[in-house]
Amino acid sequence: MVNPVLLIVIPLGLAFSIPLFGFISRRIVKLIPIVGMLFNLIVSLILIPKVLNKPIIVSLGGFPPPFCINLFAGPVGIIFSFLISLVGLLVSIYALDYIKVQKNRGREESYHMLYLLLLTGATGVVLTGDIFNLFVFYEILCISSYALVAYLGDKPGVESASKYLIQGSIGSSFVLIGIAFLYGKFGTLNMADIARNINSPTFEQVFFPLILLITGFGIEAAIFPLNAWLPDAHSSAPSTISAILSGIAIKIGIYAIARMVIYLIWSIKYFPVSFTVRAVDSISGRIVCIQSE
Amino acid sequence: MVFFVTFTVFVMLVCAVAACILRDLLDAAIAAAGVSLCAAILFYFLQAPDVAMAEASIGAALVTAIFIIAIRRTKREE
Amino acid sequence: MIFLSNYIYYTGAFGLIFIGLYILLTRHNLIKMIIGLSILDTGVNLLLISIGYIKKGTAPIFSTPNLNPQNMVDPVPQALVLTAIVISVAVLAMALSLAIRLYQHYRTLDMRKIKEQRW
Amino acid sequence: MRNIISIILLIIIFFAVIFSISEIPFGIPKTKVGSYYINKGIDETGAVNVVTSVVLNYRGFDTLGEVTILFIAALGLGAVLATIERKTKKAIIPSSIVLSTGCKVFFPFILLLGTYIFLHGHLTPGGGFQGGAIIASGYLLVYLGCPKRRINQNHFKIIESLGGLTFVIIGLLGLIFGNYFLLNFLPKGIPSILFSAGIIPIIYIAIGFKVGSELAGVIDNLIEES
Repeated sequence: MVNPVLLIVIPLGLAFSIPLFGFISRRIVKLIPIVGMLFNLIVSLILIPKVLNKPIIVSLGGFPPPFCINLFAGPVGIIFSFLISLVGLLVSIYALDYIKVQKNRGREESYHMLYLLLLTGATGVVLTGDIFNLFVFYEILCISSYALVAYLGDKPGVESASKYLIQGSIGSSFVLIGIAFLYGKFGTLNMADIARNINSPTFEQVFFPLILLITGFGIEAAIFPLNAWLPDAHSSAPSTISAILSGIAIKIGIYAIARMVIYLIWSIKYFPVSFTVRAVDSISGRIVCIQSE
Repeated sequence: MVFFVTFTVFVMLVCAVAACILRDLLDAAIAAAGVSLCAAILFYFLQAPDVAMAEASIGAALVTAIFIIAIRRTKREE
Repeated sequence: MIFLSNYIYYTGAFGLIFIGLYILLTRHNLIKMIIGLSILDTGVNLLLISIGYIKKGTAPIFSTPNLNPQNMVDPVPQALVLTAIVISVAVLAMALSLAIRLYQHYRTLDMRKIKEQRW
Repeated sequence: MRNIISIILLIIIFFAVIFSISEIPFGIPKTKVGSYYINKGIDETGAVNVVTSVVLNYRGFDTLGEVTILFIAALGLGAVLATIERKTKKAIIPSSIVLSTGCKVFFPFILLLGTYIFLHGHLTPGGGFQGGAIIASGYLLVYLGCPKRRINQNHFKIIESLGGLTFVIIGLLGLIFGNYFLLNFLPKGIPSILFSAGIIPIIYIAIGFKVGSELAGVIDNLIEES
């Protein structure tokens, strides 16, 4: 029996143990992200045929689902985690030569740890079925990407990382306020439970929490009015991190928004409204981008 | 009871406004510590002793220390 | 009086949230913005805890045997706020280290003067 | 211009939150999850402090993520500050003998208080995070009072790694013994004595050491050569 929780826990344990491996040998440290991502790739491949029949719901801690955190491993989540581990594997193979041996031993270790933890946070966001747990993994993703953008320590890197940090933290606070409102209204944090309860209140009651959540995740997803951090951070980060940011981090933000919209809007039949808003938003973003170039 | 809570909230908001308008960063950091301390008292009145301890030890003590060290390594005026 | 007893905690929480957002949006000094961030986080925590409060409630700890479980306040927001406090201290430490590096590069913390890049 | 835009934005947010907070009355019990934890918490986890049972058992996965976030912050801070070119060392002004002796006298008591708080996390208010923060403030006292004393960073690193690994391994043991990650597989014992509540005290000890060493490492990194 392969448990989807291994997709999150094993890379986490490997990242925690990197300093211990570092005391043994410096060469092993480089290989640990590759090992973790290879493991995730294999587990996702094993899980894909299973979840296509029926989504796997894993409760953590051994309590019935609304009362504990559960993982919802549906087809979309597992395919996302497969893609994350594939991209992560390729980029970490590229990073073997790209990240040069530094004078200070701790820095190279910390690059590999932060990189592995970023991918773990991304995997957690796509797999979790609990709204606050999603926030926690989203913060793991965000904080490690702030640190990695500033990893080179040069002028543009530090500047863009500090702008990214300020905007991203405002977004995280908005997400937390939205979660507080949702908890106050529905008394539960489980996404499936919220979706079950949401038919009773009207659209206006969930509108503002939803706006807060979309704004908060939208900063990470860089949807049009909130993308001021993006060009700087991408150009000044190390190339591997730039690839990960555009390949994974932004998609995770969009995934989180889609999850919120589908759970909170779909169930009360206002999906066309939201869809129009998003379409107008993305088209206007494209136009502005073309003009600025 | 209600008056004491109201007074604490008032002091907390005054500290927050002071953190906004003071030009000296060290003063602003101390005012932010005052905000955290009043928030810890309010957490205690809201029957959350765990959170009150965490806010007092982390929010009021350690964060202020980190702020002061950082201000010492940079510039004090805004 | 009734207003005070009903809304004083919400007033404090939203006051902190708005003052924090105002500092973040209008000040240009990086350390001042980080102070605003810490005030914003405190406000959000206060909001979460006051959502879980029950009038004349007791803390959710069975310290003495004759406590009424019906009167206990909600433990879930307290657990969430413990997490949120630790997250906010992590973000603050990260931000202050970036501020120190920025000052060593540019000798200023004014974000208007630090404009090497296009945006 | 920027001020006007931000004030308009704040007013919009203000009305939004006033509208949505009017749906959530103050001081009225409204949650089903919370009452389940209060009614069943002692039987299912054995911890007298319901907040602790929620933090470590019902929502233990959040706590694992939270510990990871603090780990990331300590790491990232070290990585950002590490490349600073070493300047010529400033002469350290030694503190007076009263101050340094006082700090040395108080330091073990602060450590004792922190240890007490995280050992009794399942009985009284407190826990790993609060205890760890108190331990870190003890280190802060030593750094401020005795400027010549430094603690080897490698020790902090080892403690951080071992604390995190303990948490993960206990969770995996639950997966092995009972098919659930972070299952409370040890005997619960009698509530309200020290040796009760299964895995909760073990995890809190690991978290206490980890948080204490991480926050002390953050302070050490920041205060260095200031």
